[in-house]
Amino acid sequence: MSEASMSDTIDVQQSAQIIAAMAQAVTARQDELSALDSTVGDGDHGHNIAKALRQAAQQVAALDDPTPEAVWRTAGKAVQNSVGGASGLLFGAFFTGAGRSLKETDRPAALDVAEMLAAGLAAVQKRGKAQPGDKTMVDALAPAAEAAQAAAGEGLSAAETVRRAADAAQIGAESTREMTARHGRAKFLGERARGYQDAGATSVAVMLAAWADLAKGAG
Amino acid sequence: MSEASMSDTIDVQQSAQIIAAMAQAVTARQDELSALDSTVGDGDHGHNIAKALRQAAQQVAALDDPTPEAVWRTAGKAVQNSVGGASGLLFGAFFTGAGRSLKETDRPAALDVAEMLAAGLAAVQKRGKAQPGDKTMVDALAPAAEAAQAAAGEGLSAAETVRRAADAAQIGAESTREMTARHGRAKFLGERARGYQDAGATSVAVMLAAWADLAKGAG
Amino acid sequence: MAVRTKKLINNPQNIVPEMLEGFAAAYPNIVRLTDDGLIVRRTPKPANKVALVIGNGSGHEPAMIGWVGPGLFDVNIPGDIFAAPGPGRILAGIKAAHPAAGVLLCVSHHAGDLMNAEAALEEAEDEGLENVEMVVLYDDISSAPKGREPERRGTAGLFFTWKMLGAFAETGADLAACKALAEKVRDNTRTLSMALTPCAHPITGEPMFELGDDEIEIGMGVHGEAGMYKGKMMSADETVARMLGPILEDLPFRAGDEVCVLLNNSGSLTLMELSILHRRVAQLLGESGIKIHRSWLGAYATTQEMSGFGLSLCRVDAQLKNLYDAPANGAWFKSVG
Amino acid sequence: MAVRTKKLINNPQNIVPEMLEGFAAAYPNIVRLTDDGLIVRRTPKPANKVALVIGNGSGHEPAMIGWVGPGLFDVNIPGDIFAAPGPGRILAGIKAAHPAAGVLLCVSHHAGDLMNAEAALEEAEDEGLENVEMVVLYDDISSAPKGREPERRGTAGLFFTWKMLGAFAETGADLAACKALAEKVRDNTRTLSMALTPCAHPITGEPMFELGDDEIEIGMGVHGEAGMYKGKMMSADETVARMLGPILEDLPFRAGDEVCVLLNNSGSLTLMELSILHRRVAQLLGESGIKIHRSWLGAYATTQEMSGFGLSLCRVDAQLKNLYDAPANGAWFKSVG
Ligand SMILES: Nc1ncnc2c1ncn2[C@@H]1O[C@H](COP(=O)(O)OP(=O)(O)O)[C@@H](O)[C@H]1O
Ligand SMILES: Nc1ncnc2c1ncn2[C@@H]1O[C@H](COP(=O)(O)OP(=O)(O)O)[C@@H](O)[C@H]1O
Ligand SMILES: [Mg+2]
Ligand SMILES: [Mg+2]
Ligand SMILES: [Mg+2]
Ligand SMILES: [Mg+2]
Repeated sequence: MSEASMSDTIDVQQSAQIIAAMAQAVTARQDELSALDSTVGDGDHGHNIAKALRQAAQQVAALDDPTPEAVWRTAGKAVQNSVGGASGLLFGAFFTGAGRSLKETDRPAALDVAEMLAAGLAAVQKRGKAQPGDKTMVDALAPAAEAAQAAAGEGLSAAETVRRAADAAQIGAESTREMTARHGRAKFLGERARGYQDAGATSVAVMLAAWADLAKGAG
Repeated sequence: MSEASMSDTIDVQQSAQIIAAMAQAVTARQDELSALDSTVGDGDHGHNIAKALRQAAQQVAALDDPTPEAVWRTAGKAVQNSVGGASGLLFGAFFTGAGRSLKETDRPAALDVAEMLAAGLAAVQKRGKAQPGDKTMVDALAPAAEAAQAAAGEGLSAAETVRRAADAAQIGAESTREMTARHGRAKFLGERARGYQDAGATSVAVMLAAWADLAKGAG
Repeated sequence: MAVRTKKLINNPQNIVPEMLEGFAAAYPNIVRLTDDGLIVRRTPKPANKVALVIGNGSGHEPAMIGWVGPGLFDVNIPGDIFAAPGPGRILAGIKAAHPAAGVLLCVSHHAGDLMNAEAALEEAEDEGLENVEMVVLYDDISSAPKGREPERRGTAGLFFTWKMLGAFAETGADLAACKALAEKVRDNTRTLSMALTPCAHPITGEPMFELGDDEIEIGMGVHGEAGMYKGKMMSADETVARMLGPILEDLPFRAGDEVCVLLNNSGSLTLMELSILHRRVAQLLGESGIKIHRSWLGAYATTQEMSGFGLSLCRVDAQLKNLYDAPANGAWFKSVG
Repeated sequence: MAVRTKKLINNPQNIVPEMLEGFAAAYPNIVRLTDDGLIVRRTPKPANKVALVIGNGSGHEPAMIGWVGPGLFDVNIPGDIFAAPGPGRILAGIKAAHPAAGVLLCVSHHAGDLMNAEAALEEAEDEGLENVEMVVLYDDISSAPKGREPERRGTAGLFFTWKMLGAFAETGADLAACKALAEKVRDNTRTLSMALTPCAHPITGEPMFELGDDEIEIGMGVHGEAGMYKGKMMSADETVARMLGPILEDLPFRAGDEVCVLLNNSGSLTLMELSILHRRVAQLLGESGIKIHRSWLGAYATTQEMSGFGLSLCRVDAQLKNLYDAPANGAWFKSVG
């Protein structure tokens, strides 16, 4: 891993590595993620997200002459079209949104991280209309974006910023256990969904943790 | 029950009573008969035969101005058309055949019994082509007819003749356990049918036992 | 073991009459339920054409109540669950079809169906009914060896005779020709079936046979009658390979032949699975140089909710292809040109 | 609990492509499978008629691959199992239908289907594609209360829109008229569904939801989404009464109305049970003074081998009756005049 990369900007090589690491992490926890989805949803989330991210990692690896923006946007398209469904569209929107924010490349990497999460979150909410508290991936993404913003503002490194975001996502994902759902298949369960952690939010936490582990190793 | 009837001839009232008693007996053992049919057949024999005989008893009861022959033939038609299937046709043929043998009415009742069983058996074999040893109702009916012939020949009473026939049928039914099937659904099982007692043969034994019990009470 | 013991019925004793009533109420433009429980065409066939009649145990729907209509059968005589109708009812069915240019009684070869049909024909003769013929249909290669075809039982492959004979009778062919056509289709048809899970008998609620969680059975009859092979679950492709080989050998089907293919869902198999199976069938037939004229995938004759399928092939010539493609309009079997 | 964990597949990852290949090989006279995995009509509709396009998660066969053909859809975009196709694939489907007199994209209302369709339409606009409209379809009264109909999800009752809109587009009606017709059918349709047993997800092999041995659930979605009532098993007649009441109240359907009835088998229910259920539906509608134009009983949109059914009513006028009775020739949905 290039040491330089993580310290200044989100570059091409690093972007591809992040996506590959995310793919590996969700694949390793695929069955657990599906199991989370099985009580309140249709039990396929782990399968969906693992397949989508593997597809994304592949297509990213196949790009020739890419920019960081192109890497993340390619991942977004791959996720959207490989599995489809609500989660394919929304996780795809997250990557695409995050990629768009990389147009401006003269920022320190920590600010890039914060911007990527904010833009990704905005894209997810634009499509999915979910608010924090609705028991969706937004409950992991929104606190992650907020934590990243704060960390970058405090002048922390990119690696530290991602770590803070990942930790916030983990707490956010766990908080969904106490919520009832207002989106996705779980919404029809009403109160019966309480007690189960949201699968999509958990995936977000797994993905950001993989990024943080990678950044730590690199930074 | 009329005491006179059993001692001389198979009359109308008694014929109807025999059929009603048979219906009651198979209905009481319906589930057991279905269970016998379930390993080697489709598990419905108890239901079939109980429904058929109840139908027969009803239609016989509704006859006005019947002869003994008409009673048994009516029962045969009822059995054939109420449940159908292989067993409906064959048990129906038995009753119809038995009824036909009652055309000649100047015999002692014991001879009537022997003739009825012989004629019923012949009708079953004409339609079903089964031989003794083929693991069917014939394995109860054939020894029953033989025993009745012998008993009547020895000059035993009608009641004793039916009892001998019933006992032979019971032994015959049990002997099917060691056979492989050459007819009905069980034939496709080959050797796998061994160890299970044939449902139709068991019904024959149950029906003749009911007749014997009735005859004993009356005679 | 996955047996569905729950059934959406009322009194188990009333299954058949209630089913017939509900069915006839759904398709009054196609069928009529007579007072004696027969399903007949709403618009009878003209009297100069041969009428097709069939009786069968119920519980195999869409067969045969759903196969009455233009291009198909004229009269169906539904029996009790899995029990052929008795001779009196068959005779009533034959009479309901009369007067047409004769009646062809189709019999799916099972002991009960055949014995009751024979008894009915004797009664018809006693009553002086003329122009009534019977044809016995069979297709299941697992139920008797090659050379003893007439001992075989009738299973899903009768589909081809139903369809082609139905179209042929509409052309005005006479009784002898109709019977010959039915035999021609039968003699060119071969079927092998398999099951993954049993079904429950709708009256007793008990499973009709037993299969382990990782077991399948090949060569099943349509009432769970035992087959020729009980073994471990295989992939779709392996299952097809295992079943197609014996079918091809039996007729035999040869390179250059043209066939119609049927993959019949015996109850709760999915069209997804049938399609995946058909993929392999088409590949293997292609490799054998056998051309597919048409394939149909669906539930045409079921054994309640048993999961499994029958694979049937029918060798066709120009005549049979034409008849196969002709329109049909039963409540549950429709063909559009 | 009766979940069939055995499925006749090969590699679970290849279910959809293998299914499409096997399906297309079975019905080459009706459909064609494109290189990018779309099911399109073998003979395209003339360019002066509106093309109908629909995407959906797979696993619901015969929907929607079996609904492509004359009188029905022009293009189906099959997604992964239970997952709507992504925007890129939907856009490809829209383009495959072009150029016709416009494209109407039908969306069964589920979060995934709607979000992906919206994204696809934005991409279509970005690319300057013209004459592309979308109509969102829903029918399930259990998923949102009266007054909030647009929040309801799409279930088996979409059958009516598929059939009638398909016939309408063949008449040469323009895009706006087609969209209005789809909305008219939708706004006159109401559905309630129930399940007896779950199904297994074909990829994970796990049951999609849980139900006790003596339990049923009313108001299920088409992927096992929770319903409004979970309770003890009831007789067929009681089940119908419990479901029909809320449906009639919702529209409301009134004495003097004429309706089409659909009893959709969600997988492994039998036609025997559907017929018994229909008997009671017909009785109760008769008592309410509501006339049945036509009833269809069958598996038109499934959730794998889930056992249960959907009861759908569509209020019809002369126009809708005509469209309903028009011929159609999809691989798995055929209507003969
Ligand atoms: N409208 C929405 N906004 C945000 N996230 C959503 C929304 N709908 C669903 N999700 C997320 O998607 C996850 C389910 O994903 P998955 O199981 O892969 O898709 P599907 O529901 O199509 O089977 C949920 O756990 C939730 O986090
Ligand atoms: N050809 C035959 N000859 C004599 N008895 C037969 C024949 N075929 C079947 N049976 C009898 O019928 C019985 C099965 O009856 P049942 O279960 O009521 O009919 P089905 O086999 O139609 O379900 C068998 O146990 C056997 O005794
Ligand atoms: Mg899911
Ligand atoms: Mg039986
Ligand atoms: Mg039976
Ligand atoms: Mg899903």
